[in-house]
Amino acid sequence: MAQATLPPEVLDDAKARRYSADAAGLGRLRAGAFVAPALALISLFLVFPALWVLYLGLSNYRLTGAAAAAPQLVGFDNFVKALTDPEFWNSTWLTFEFVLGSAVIGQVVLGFLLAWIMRDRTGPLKRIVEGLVILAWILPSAVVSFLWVALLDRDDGTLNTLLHSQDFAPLLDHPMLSIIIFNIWRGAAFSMMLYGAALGNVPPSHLESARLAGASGWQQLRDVVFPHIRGHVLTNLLLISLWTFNDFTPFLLTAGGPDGKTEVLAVHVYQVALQGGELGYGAAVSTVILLINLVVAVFYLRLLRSKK
Amino acid sequence: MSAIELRGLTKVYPGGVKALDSLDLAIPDGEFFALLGPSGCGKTTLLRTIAGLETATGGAVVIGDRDVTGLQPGARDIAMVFQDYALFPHMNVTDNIAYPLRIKKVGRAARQQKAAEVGARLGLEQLMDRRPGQLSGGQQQRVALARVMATQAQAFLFDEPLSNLDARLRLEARTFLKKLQHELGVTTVFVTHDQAEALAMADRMAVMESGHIRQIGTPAEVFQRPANTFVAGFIGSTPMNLLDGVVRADTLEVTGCKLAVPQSAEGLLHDGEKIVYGVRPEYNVYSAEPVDGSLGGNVSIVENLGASYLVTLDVNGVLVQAVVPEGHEPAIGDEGYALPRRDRALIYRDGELVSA
Amino acid sequence: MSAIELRGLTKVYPGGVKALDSLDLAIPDGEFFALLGPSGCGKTTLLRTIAGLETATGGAVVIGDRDVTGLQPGARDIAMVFQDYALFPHMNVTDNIAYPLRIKKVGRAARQQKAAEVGARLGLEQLMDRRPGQLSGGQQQRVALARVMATQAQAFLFDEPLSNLDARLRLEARTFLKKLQHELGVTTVFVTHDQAEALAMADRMAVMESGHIRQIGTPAEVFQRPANTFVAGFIGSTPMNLLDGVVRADTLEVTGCKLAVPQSAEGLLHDGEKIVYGVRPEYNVYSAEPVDGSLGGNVSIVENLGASYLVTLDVNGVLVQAVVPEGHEPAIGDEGYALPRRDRALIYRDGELVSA
Amino acid sequence: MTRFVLHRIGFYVLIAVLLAFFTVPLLWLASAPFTSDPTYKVRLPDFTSENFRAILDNPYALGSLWNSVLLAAGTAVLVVVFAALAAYALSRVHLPGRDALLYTLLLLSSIITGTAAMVPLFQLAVELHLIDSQLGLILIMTGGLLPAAIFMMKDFMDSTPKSYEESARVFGASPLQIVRHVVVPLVRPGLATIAVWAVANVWGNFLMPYLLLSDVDKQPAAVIMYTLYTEGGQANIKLLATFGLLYSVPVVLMYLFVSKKYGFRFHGGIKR
Amino acid sequence: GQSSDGGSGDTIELTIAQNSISGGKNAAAADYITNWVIPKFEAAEKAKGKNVTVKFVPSGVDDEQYKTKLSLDLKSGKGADVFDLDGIWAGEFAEAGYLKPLSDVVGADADNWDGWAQIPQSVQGLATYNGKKYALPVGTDGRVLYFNKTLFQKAGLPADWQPKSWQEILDAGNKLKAAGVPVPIQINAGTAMGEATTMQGVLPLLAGAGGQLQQDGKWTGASQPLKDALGFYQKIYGGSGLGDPKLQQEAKGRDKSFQQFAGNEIGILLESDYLWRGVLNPETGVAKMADRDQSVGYALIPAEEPGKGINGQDFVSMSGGALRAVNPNSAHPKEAFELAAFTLSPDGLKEETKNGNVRITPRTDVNKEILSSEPLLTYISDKVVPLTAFRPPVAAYTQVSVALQEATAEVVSGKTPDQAAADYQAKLEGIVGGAGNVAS
Ligand SMILES: Nc1ncnc2c1ncn2[C@@H]1O[C@H](COP(=O)(O)OP(=O)(O)OP(=O)(O)O)[C@@H](O)[C@H]1O
Ligand SMILES: Nc1ncnc2c1ncn2[C@@H]1O[C@H](COP(=O)(O)OP(=O)(O)OP(=O)(O)O)[C@@H](O)[C@H]1O
Ligand SMILES: [Mg+2]
Ligand SMILES: [Mg+2]
Repeated sequence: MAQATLPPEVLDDAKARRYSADAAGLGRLRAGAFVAPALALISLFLVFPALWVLYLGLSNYRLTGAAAAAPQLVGFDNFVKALTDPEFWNSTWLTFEFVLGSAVIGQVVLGFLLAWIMRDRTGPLKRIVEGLVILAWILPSAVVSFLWVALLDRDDGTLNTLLHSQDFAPLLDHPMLSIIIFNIWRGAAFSMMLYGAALGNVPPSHLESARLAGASGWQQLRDVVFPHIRGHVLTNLLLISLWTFNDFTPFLLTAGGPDGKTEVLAVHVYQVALQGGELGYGAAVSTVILLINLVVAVFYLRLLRSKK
Repeated sequence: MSAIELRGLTKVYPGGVKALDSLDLAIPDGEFFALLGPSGCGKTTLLRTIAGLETATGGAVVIGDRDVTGLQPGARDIAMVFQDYALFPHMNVTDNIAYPLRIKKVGRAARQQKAAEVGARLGLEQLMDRRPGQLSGGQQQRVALARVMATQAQAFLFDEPLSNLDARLRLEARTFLKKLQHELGVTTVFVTHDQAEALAMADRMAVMESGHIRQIGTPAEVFQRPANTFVAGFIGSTPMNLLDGVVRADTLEVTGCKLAVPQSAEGLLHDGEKIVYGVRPEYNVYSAEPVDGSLGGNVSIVENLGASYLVTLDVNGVLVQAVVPEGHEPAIGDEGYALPRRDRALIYRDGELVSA
Repeated sequence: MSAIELRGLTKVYPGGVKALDSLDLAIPDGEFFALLGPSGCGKTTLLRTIAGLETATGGAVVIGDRDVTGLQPGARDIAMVFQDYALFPHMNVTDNIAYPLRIKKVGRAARQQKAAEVGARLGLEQLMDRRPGQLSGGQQQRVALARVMATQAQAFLFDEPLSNLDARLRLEARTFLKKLQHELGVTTVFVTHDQAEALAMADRMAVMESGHIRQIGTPAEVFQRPANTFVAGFIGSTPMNLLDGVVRADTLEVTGCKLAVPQSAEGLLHDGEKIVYGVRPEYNVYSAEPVDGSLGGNVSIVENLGASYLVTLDVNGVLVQAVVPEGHEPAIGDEGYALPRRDRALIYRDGELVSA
Repeated sequence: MTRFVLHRIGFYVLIAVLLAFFTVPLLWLASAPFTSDPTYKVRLPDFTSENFRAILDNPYALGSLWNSVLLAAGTAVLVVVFAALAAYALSRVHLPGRDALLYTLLLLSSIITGTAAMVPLFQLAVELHLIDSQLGLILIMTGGLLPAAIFMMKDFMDSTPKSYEESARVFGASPLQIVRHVVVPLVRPGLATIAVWAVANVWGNFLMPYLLLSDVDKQPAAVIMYTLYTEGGQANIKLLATFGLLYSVPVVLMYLFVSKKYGFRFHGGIKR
Repeated sequence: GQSSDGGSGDTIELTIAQNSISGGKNAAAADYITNWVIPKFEAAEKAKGKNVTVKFVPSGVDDEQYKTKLSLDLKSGKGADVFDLDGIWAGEFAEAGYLKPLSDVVGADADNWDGWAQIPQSVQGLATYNGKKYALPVGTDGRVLYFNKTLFQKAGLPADWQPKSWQEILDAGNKLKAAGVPVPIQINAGTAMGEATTMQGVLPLLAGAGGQLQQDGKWTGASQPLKDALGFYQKIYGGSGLGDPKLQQEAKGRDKSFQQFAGNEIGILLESDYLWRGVLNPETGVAKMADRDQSVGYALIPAEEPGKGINGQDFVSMSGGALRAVNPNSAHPKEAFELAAFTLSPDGLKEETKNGNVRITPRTDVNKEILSSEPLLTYISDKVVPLTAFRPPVAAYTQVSVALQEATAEVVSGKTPDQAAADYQAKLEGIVGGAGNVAS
């Protein structure tokens, strides 16, 4: 019931600004004060060093040696070096596989599956399943890497024991697949929780009216569930993609090997910056990761927000 | 179009709540049947069990000549309108209406055609491309109806389809829905907690209380002769006066007043027994002057009902209500007298109607 | 306890929606004032602007003798009940009721004491330790009232406090609320979209439409003499019949029938002019036999209103409604005649009431 | 009916497979610490307590767990408090460029978790005299976690009805009072979620604590865990497995506590 | 950090940092510092009238991480007054200004230290960069071929085996293989083993083929010696069944090679003395071998062919060693140097190496005394150290080392040695700044 629209000047009437109109009466000033501590910490310990990293990416800075004493700006040399380095492209490709396989497909699908089958269940089964899934998420990586080495070990691995197989070495023969499955195991909890909450927001009546129309499970998902949880899918995809892009845990499992077959970008940066001491180059690669993340984020936003 | 029959239907929820207690009900083909009852009495559960959205713990659901108790909801050939309409927010009106047909694998053109047809019938022609979010409540409700009509199901189930509308729209929708059902002739079960709605719309109605049916009948039967005090208190736009009383020979003593025995209970009462005297405010004739056999007291509240007033008298500490036509309404504090109509007053013994 | 005065109040939402359009309103001290209107007309906005939850774009709000337009809500000394009650789900009833006192830095013991007192007054003694989630709708509503009462504010603002209750509870709550306000004597502004509620409860009421007040008056005034067709169509538990007609010398021609000029419009009409003839179904006297000056047609719908029936006649393609007392209701398809009462029928010209 | 039975069977098979997937890797952690001579092989343990005695002999083991608790708790508290305040303000007041800011910060937060950021962070800490200070480390890690926390928290805040706040406001409550009395209790499950997420992040973080804390008495378990390798980099499985178990127990306990007390889930609004 | 007494002069606070920690990595070294060095040194200083307190800063992490931390500390002007570092880092630290020549930092005391006389020239070389001494050497090590006498006996090989050429190693391998030994030869390869591949693999082989990483200021590219070394890898891992190619790829492959050696599954293993004194140590090892002294044999690493090794040697080895440096930023460099020297005093070293913690110390006088009971260490000290070689202590080495590891990995996974060598050269040119710095 829109009424006549007034010229905008009226809005700036002095009275209207005397105090704020949001629910809690915060007002911009106080809202600013609420945001301030977080923003201060973020600016100081996040934005500032992040910009510094971007700057380092333009230098030949190293941890040791002459370049450590007197680093020089080298412009985009590092970027040129990265973009012409097959190892970088290898890592980029592996990272895509890793993010796509373990996060975008693996965690999202498994997380959703778990949330879906547990959605209106209560009792011990739900608690046990959810507890185990979340356990995999909260255990420290250092511990978790041992667990998976023990699981996948070529000689004594639990998997070999279970399969009664000998010399089956997933980490060597299918290294990428191994770390993808590992990361699915590790990260499904977050998606499960997010989708669990999202599914709570799908009105049961919508599902039921699809069921009454005779819709199959898949049709219900497509026609009812997915349109409702689109926003959550976006948040979830964005966060887990970012996290997976920067996930360093595979290093603990495979050390990037064998022969660089699992040297995802985060590991690549680790090896370049920490083991090789080439901080300038490492920072440049980090910058490239940032740009890729940006593209991915924009892609998700386009994909999921545009249809609204 | 088929009859619906429930045999000994029982539904116990996992927590142990017995929402339906071996309930029998037969709804003939084409009837517009209302289920009425207070919140939590099991109306929705009953509807959902008919639809197959809840599995029955015991008993059977028969639709037409098929026992559908073990069938999936999609296989029961029924359609349901939910309280919140359950329109898919991401589909436009056409797609919403056509959705059941899409699931039934009807071709695109045929679906669109059917949706347009049904939509036109419900006056939605102009809105077919809008999303539900761009519709008013009343329009949404019509889309939900259209979607149900598009299915050509054997029976319609409505769960409080009007309760989300504002008061004005509700009245319009009532009339509209009633008329539509009349034309389509589809067996319809309609859940509401608004007694006025049930009275106005239903061919027959059932009043439920905690999983049991307390009375089944036409609206007039239920309104005029509630079978028990529960129904009596529940039906009527103003609650029935239910007053404790004692039989004293040929008269009744009710809150200190002497009243005549109602016609319906004549010869059925025993001297000295305790009864409940029930009379609707509409059947309480008000006068400002003392009248024999009336309930006298001071006016404590006067409420405007539009063309009449609801006057509440304080009769020796008990509140008694009477409907007074406009122009005759008293002021608060006035003395007033309510004379129950003998042909309409009722007597309840142990909560049940005393009747020949 | 103070009067509330609004002067040229205007509210434009950031999007450009003008929800209130230089609105003037004076509510005397102690009055129970109802704001009625269709969805989206600005009722909530008005209430929230009085409360200070929205800043006025223009105009002033005066409570008692203070201009509070620029004050924070907390400084206006008013109390508000929200439509969803806004009881804090994590606090028990006592803490909810005592919350305003906690903000006012009243000591713990004193708060508890006051909460217990107010709670007892509203019959909540047994529930003081429960959380809102464990209460029925009616009980929640009382807790919200108790919380407001505990503030001892100058004025109460209620935003559709009854619309979340089920039909039965709503009737009870109506009576309860009205009585309570009477006892407390606090100026109260009450928003509703249910005209029956407004009529039943208000001392005076305003009918709003798109940011404007269309009529102010007592319920009886508004019901009997709606100032315009908008109010006429909005007020009444069954909508007023509003029929297009033409003045023909001393009579009116309405949908092919000849009707007498209503008393209120006598001498005010010009031959040949187009008017709208309004008559409430309650004031349409129904008969099965042809009557002079009546609207005749076939019965198309009969709805049970309890002690009476709402009969819809199809009069040359126009639907006309009349209320028929029980026992006299026709069957669908019967021929019937509705004779408007001359003392109650109204004439509208260009949407405005024609009246001396 | 048979379809129904098949459906059931399918469901339980699926559950069994999922349970196995999530359980099997954990077996090692359940057996190795109790085995006298543990290897990577999962064996039925002989339930020795010798490994635990050995780890308790380590002068830093218990202290480091305590340090981990301090760091994790400190960071979680700061993250939760600051993220809640910021998310609340961002959710309720439309500050210009809010969404763009959030996305930018989220992206930048990904760079800061990378290895390349260690130099800037270290030098920053040096300049601010935050080296060897647990508080400094807490602040730095808080800064890194805040954007994602605010991002998630805003979802929670957006989903709580505003009428609670307005109601409190009409009673005269100040914004901070509203946050304390009304908002925080309402989004408590969300706060708990973020807190656990923050703890899990800090708990496993090795590089930053190692670089910024020289004093071994301040170092957390993640750093001490690395000391259980030999001079040549070989894992002392006996100690590592046992310490790994001890290292995991606090987070698991915390999860159990939180999930029992607050219900560990996203989107907090208490059902009404 | 540095001492902070400013002008008061009352108490001198010193810190000493090592990558060692009580109860964990290198526990013995850490315990030595805390339990012996600190009290004794403080007492000694007190006797001289100085009030000195010493604090030990332990760590227990990967070398790379230790180095990172050290670099960051030093770059910011912080860090312990005395710290340990790997000898190989000396050059890059010096170039970065993290280390200064001892005589600059400490003054004449450094050159006048009586310990120098006891330290062999080659070990002194570890601490020397561009002709200047930057630190005190803490010790050295050496690499030999270990072999499992039990398996040798099974294969009919002698218990005092000493191959004279690479072929003899292969021959022994073949015999072991014939005798059913699962892994006849383990020579570290691939990137997963990291520096262990370079030090216990490529470099000894390269030296055996007469090659050096860096010669006359130029880096060596795809030279014949490198191709020979890679060829030797090919003979082991290229389908002959003499080695286990998969093991080279496993992230924990080196750990496993130790387990397997201790478990009598590996016949010949090229390793440093650390295998003997640490890993297989019957008391404290991670792969204890109760009968180590009886069943583990060791031999010098032969040149490809007699006389074909660097400097025309018949046998070759590689060595490294830690350094103990004085922080150029130290407020009390003199006292810091005293502390460092004190840790390397004969009494100190004897204390450190008692109770089975024997290692090769930098001092000949001490070595003579303590190694007598340790046949292997004596062997290394007497036979290996004189013919050993060291890595070039320059910043680029770390990356060159990785490139070498990658070259071996390529061979293990099936590329030809020539191809792998060519790839190495290409990478090398990228690392050291163009083809001009590389000779092939
Ligand atoms: N899923 C469920 N699990 C357990 N108990 C339930 C469930 N659904 C409903 N109940 C309980 O069953 C009883 C009947 O509920 P039902 O929803 O059928 O009532 P209703 O008559 O539709 O009420 P309303 O008018 O409030 O919609 C109530 O006591 C309710 O608490
Ligand atoms: N926050 C807002 N921003 C923009 N427009 C608003 C806002 N709140 C309300 N409006 C618009 O202002 C007008 C009046 O709204 P208001 O909520 O006051 O109506 P109402 O009479 O209370 O309706 P209802 O009966 O549906 O509650 C409507 O057109 C509505 O769309
Ligand atoms: Mg219901
Ligand atoms: Mg409103």
